[in-house]
Amino acid sequence: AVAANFADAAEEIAQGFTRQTGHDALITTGATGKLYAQIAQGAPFEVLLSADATTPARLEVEGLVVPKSSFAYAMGKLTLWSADAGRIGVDPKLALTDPDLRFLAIANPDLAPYGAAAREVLEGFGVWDALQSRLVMGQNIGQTFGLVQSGAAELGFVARSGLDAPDADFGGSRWDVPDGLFAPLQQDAALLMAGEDNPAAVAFLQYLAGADARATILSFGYGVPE
Amino acid sequence: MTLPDLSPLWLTLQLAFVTTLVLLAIGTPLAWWLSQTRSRAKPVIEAITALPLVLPPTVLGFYLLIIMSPRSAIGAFWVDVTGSTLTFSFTGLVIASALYSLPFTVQPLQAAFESLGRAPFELAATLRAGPVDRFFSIAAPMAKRGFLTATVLSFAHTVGEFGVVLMVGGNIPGQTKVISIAIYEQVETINYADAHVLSAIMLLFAFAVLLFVYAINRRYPMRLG
Amino acid sequence: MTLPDLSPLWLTLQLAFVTTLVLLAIGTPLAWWLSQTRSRAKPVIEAITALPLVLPPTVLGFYLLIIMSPRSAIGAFWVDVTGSTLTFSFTGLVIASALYSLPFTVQPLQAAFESLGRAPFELAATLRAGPVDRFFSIAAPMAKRGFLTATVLSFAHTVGEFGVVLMVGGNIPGQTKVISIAIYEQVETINYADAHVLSAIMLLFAFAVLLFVYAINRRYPMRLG
Amino acid sequence: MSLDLDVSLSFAGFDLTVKHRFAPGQITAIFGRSGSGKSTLLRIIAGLEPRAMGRVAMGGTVWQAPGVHRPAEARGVGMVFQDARLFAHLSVAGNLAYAAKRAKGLPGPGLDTIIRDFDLAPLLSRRPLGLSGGERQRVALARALLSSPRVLLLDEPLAALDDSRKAEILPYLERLRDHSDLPILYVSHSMAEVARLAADIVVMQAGRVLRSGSVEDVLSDPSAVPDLGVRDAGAVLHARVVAHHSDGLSELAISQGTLLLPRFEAAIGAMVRVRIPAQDVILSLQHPVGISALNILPVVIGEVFQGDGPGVAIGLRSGDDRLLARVTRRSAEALGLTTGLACFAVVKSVAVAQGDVGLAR
Amino acid sequence: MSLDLDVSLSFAGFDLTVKHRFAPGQITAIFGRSGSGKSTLLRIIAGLEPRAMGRVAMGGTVWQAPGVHRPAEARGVGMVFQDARLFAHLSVAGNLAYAAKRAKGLPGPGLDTIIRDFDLAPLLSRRPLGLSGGERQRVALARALLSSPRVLLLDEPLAALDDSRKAEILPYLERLRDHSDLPILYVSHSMAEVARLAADIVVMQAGRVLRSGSVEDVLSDPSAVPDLGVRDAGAVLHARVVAHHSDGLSELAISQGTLLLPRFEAAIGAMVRVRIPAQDVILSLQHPVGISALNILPVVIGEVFQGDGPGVAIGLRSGDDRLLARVTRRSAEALGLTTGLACFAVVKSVAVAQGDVGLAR
Ligand SMILES: Nc1ncnc2c1ncn2[C@@H]1O[C@H](COP(=O)(O)OP(=O)(O)OP(=O)(O)O)[C@@H](O)[C@H]1O
Ligand SMILES: Nc1ncnc2c1ncn2[C@@H]1O[C@H](COP(=O)(O)OP(=O)(O)OP(=O)(O)O)[C@@H](O)[C@H]1O
Ligand SMILES: [Mg+2]
Ligand SMILES: [Mg+2]
Repeated sequence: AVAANFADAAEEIAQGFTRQTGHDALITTGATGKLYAQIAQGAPFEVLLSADATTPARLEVEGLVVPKSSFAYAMGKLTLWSADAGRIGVDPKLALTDPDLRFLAIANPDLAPYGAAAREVLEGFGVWDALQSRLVMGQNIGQTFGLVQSGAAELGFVARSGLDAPDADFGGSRWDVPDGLFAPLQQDAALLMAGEDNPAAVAFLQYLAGADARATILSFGYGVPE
Repeated sequence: MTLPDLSPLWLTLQLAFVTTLVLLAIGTPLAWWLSQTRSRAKPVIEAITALPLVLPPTVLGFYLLIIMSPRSAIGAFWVDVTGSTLTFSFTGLVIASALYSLPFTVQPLQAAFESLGRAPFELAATLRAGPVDRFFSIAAPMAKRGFLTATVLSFAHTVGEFGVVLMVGGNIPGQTKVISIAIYEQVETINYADAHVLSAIMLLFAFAVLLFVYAINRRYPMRLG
Repeated sequence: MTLPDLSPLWLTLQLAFVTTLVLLAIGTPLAWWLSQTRSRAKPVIEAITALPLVLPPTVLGFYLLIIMSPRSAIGAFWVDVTGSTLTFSFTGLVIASALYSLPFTVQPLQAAFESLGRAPFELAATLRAGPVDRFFSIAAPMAKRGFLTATVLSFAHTVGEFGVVLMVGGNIPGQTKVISIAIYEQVETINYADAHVLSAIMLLFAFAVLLFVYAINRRYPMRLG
Repeated sequence: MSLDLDVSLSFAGFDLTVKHRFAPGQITAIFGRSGSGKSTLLRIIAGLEPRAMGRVAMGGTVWQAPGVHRPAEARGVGMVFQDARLFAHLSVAGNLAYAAKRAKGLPGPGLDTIIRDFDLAPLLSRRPLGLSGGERQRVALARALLSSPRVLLLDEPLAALDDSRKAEILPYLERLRDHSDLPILYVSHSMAEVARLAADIVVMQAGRVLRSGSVEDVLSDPSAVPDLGVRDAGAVLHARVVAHHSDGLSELAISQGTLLLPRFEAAIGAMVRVRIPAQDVILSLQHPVGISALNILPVVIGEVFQGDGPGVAIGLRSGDDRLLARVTRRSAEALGLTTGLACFAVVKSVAVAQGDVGLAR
Repeated sequence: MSLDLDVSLSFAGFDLTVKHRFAPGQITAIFGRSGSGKSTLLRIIAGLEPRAMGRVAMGGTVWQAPGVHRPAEARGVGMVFQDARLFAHLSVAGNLAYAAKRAKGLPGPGLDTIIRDFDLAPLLSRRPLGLSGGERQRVALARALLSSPRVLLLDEPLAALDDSRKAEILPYLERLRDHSDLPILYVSHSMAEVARLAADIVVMQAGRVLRSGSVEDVLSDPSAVPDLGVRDAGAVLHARVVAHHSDGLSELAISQGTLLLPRFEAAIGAMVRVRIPAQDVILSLQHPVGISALNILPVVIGEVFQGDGPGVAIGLRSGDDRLLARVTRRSAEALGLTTGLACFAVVKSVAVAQGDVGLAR
């Protein structure tokens, strides 16, 4: 079970994993909250690649994750993006305070870590309150991307992985938010109880932490933990 | 336990109400035309009116977003005329919901109109009722049951639906955040208690409305003779 | 550009087909009963059959997930009897979809049955047709248009709907990953090209099926006399 | 098997209460003004009025009683509704097959026979929507007969038919009556049809039975004339067929004398019923000569019934037979027509229509 | 304004071609066998058969011509459909108001008048579903009259009514005919209604006009007897009301002699039309005496028409009037009835029913 934002990267990692170990990995994606509900109701998932660190922790408390199996596998990166070429200049703050700005898209901070991060950045700039009436929210970072890509929202905070994935070319203008402006978007992986006795599941987690997978993760626009 | 924020409920009711009205206003003439026409295009149009259903709501919403965004011709035109965008507005929500629920209005109405046969219309015509008059004095009242079905399905579907609305509306609290999105969020953020409360309110409310509608329909039933 | 994986399409068709069959099997007697009964409970039941619509699909799916999970009585019973879980299985999907689309079957059918009036049934009774016989020989063929509407709405809605299915089915490739989820996923993961292709295939296919259905209906129309 | 009825039913503003026994193997005419409850009566018998109270029994079988309500489909009534309902979703052939299929194994006429007798072959593939009024009625009647009924309930089944179509269908009903022991209830506004077909008559008014009895008795009762409507009065004679003449006349023996009537189909020796409309009987004190009327019967005047209008109904005896004549009051006074007077009844052959002669049982 | 028709229409297995002018202010009876195209003809005139070809013109206004098709609602036809269609979703009052509302400002009878004349007050709040067959017809006819029509198309409007109801409604139609210049087309199987009401008659067969002309001409033409059906033949006389006698008889002057008939409503001096059914006329070589028949007219035999059956149709002249008699061939031969013979026609007063006398224009 893979958080939606990581789906493409996970796909490629799974292929690498299969090439290397001969095991097949079946990937299911979904919003982390949904995956939580399903796992809590006994979904037959063996490995969880969450979009946050709290969900695996919570599952561990509830006894659904093999204790001590979770670890950070990727660090999300945030980018302020516009589909218009000239909109974001050297100073991103200008774009954010532009009076012509109608809508700024972020992911819902309550639902998605990327949203919370975007909020942090805006608060850091001191524009959070001023922008309230212009905020539109996607339920997840993928939808947020759609809001910006369609041009319905002129600006939006999206996952860098969406823009930088191999063979992606969305153009426009962008400002890659430096890591220090928001709490790290740590994405944790965990071995679920259903996968406890499956060597392939354990192997997948090992592969995920390995160098090949890390390279793939980097190529998709994520960071990797030190 | 405190009551969750209820403003999405009112917004939902407004949206469902306006959407249903818009749907009846658009769907009724369309259904009427379909029921009467001998045009060869009829099956094509019938098929098209059912199409919005087959796309997943968020995907339909995504395409509508593209069509209605200020960067498209339609969206730009709208901005020129009204000064505000179609996306992320109540108007945009209504358009999107109406498009998505259109089949629920058109299909039952068309079926109801077709079941009337020609006899009452011939009769009305001999009594000097022109086409518009015939529609309002004969077709509409005789197809009452079809209107009931169309209204209930369209209204309920608009209340529950959120994929399209989410995409086109942008989930702006007080403006485009409807109750279905609110409940969805509670579930996603694992606030199950609030989700239960909102769901219960919604179900009870909907049940009360529907019960009222059906009880009235039972009091004043209509049969064909 | 390569064609995206089409297995979700087949799964979707299977699901929609089975769900529609199940719905017709359940919805028809229910609609028939509602159309004939003079019971006081009628408006209550009518209101209840429309209720699944008002909950957002994911939320409905969430509750169904809870009800059907092996940790609930029903889900546990199912595991005992069949050895596999109801959740995250095709059977579970069918149950969930059917529940969600039930109003689209029941409402148009009930309206169609009610529009027939009593006369043909009285006539059939004097010709020795008992209640079951009357249903199959009179009600069903005369309500053909209602069946068409019910089938199209239920089928199309099942094809497009993904909220319930996503929740209950868990999006397992080849097992519960239907095309609506697949497209949804492509959009959410910013694979727009694939989403466009899948959407286009889906729309064309649905259009072809619907066109066929409506053209047949036009060839062999049925009017009440 | 006879059909026994003791029922009541109320609608707002209309109450029906009927107690009657309908005899088997006979046609009972139901006669009465519009809105008098004829159709409602048939619907009660068919089991289509769930709110009807009382008792309905067919032979030994109770169809309805307090606590008992045999559903319509288990009664086996062959009903022709007044509006000649057809199944709109079936062709004519489909409508007929609907009845035939559900009466399979039960006695009754075959599909082919009915189609031939009712001349339905050209209509078989047609949809009911395009049928003319009379065509609908023929199909509805044919279908009712195909359902192998235990009782026939016919609500003005021939009202939309012209005389020649009627003349084709009436013999069929006569044969049915004579070769089965079905009670047949026949609602009609046409006294000619009633007199030709029916043995008994029930006259209804405002939901009650105003008069009932054998057609002979009721129709030849001078005091019944106002109830039946002046035009419709007329006695019914039983006669034996003596000869069919080459000039197109048939000769009949009645209890005293003979009748010459336009030729009809019946074997020599067969008993037939002949209705002599009261208004077509002329009374003459002397035996008239040189007159075109062929039938001149010696009669004795029985009851003289003076109604409201200008007419007088006069009961006549001719041997064992009873006749009814209607003459003006002026004539009755001028000729001194009183009970006991012997005179002659003059009846034109052609005034007795083909439709007025029917096979007696 | 007259209604001119030159139309054709084909269904599978049925072709209709009719060319006729319907006179204003007159009732034209449409007569013909079931399936002969009567209802179809009315539907074409009403504008309800879009596939009909040809020309329909009402006075100067073209309703239909190649390239022209005035829709039904702009024609203003008052139609009573054969199945007496009512709007099921409206009460009886609603049905009447539907017509009245859309004819507001146009000339015509008021709602109250119609409700009174058709005795509809007790039905006003009722739904059509529970109405009896005759009640439906009354409502349908009343509604058609309320629509202020330019032409009335009545398809067996009184078929489900009993004689007394008919007697209430027929005078209404007569008044309408006499006080307006509507063409009225009246489909009926009842020759008594036809003769009473209609000035002209169109006899249809298999979609064609078999015969048409004035009722007097067609009905007194011996050769028309087979077309009309034997029972229905009978001439129509024009007569002047001379006196109403206290014994319930009305006296009429005809061109040669007088007629005594059951009393009817008409002013002294008024012209009336009297139908004398052919089968009710007896011919006598001598003036009969001591006979109950009051009307004995000296006549001269005109045409003698020998049909297929046992009857002979005989045209008679009595002064300027023509009569029609039907006698058996045997009588005709026995009495030597041939053209030119002078003899006496015997007509019973009571044989001429109330329904057979109507006001002439
Ligand atoms: N369902 C009903 N509700 C109320 N009144 C009814 C209902 N059915 C019949 N009636 C009334 O009962 C009376 C008898 O109706 P019924 O149809 O039996 O008359 P009928 O003798 O058949 O008349 P007709 O010769 O006109 O067909 C009528 O006045 C009619 O209006
Ligand atoms: N829509 C149609 N399609 C095919 N045939 C039709 C249609 N309408 C009428 N007909 C046929 O045309 C013929 C004339 O029908 P019409 O209804 O005019 O007869 P009618 O003279 O009114 O008979 P009736 O006295 O029985 O009412 C009938 O044989 C009928 O079956
Ligand atoms: Mg009746
Ligand atoms: Mg007709």
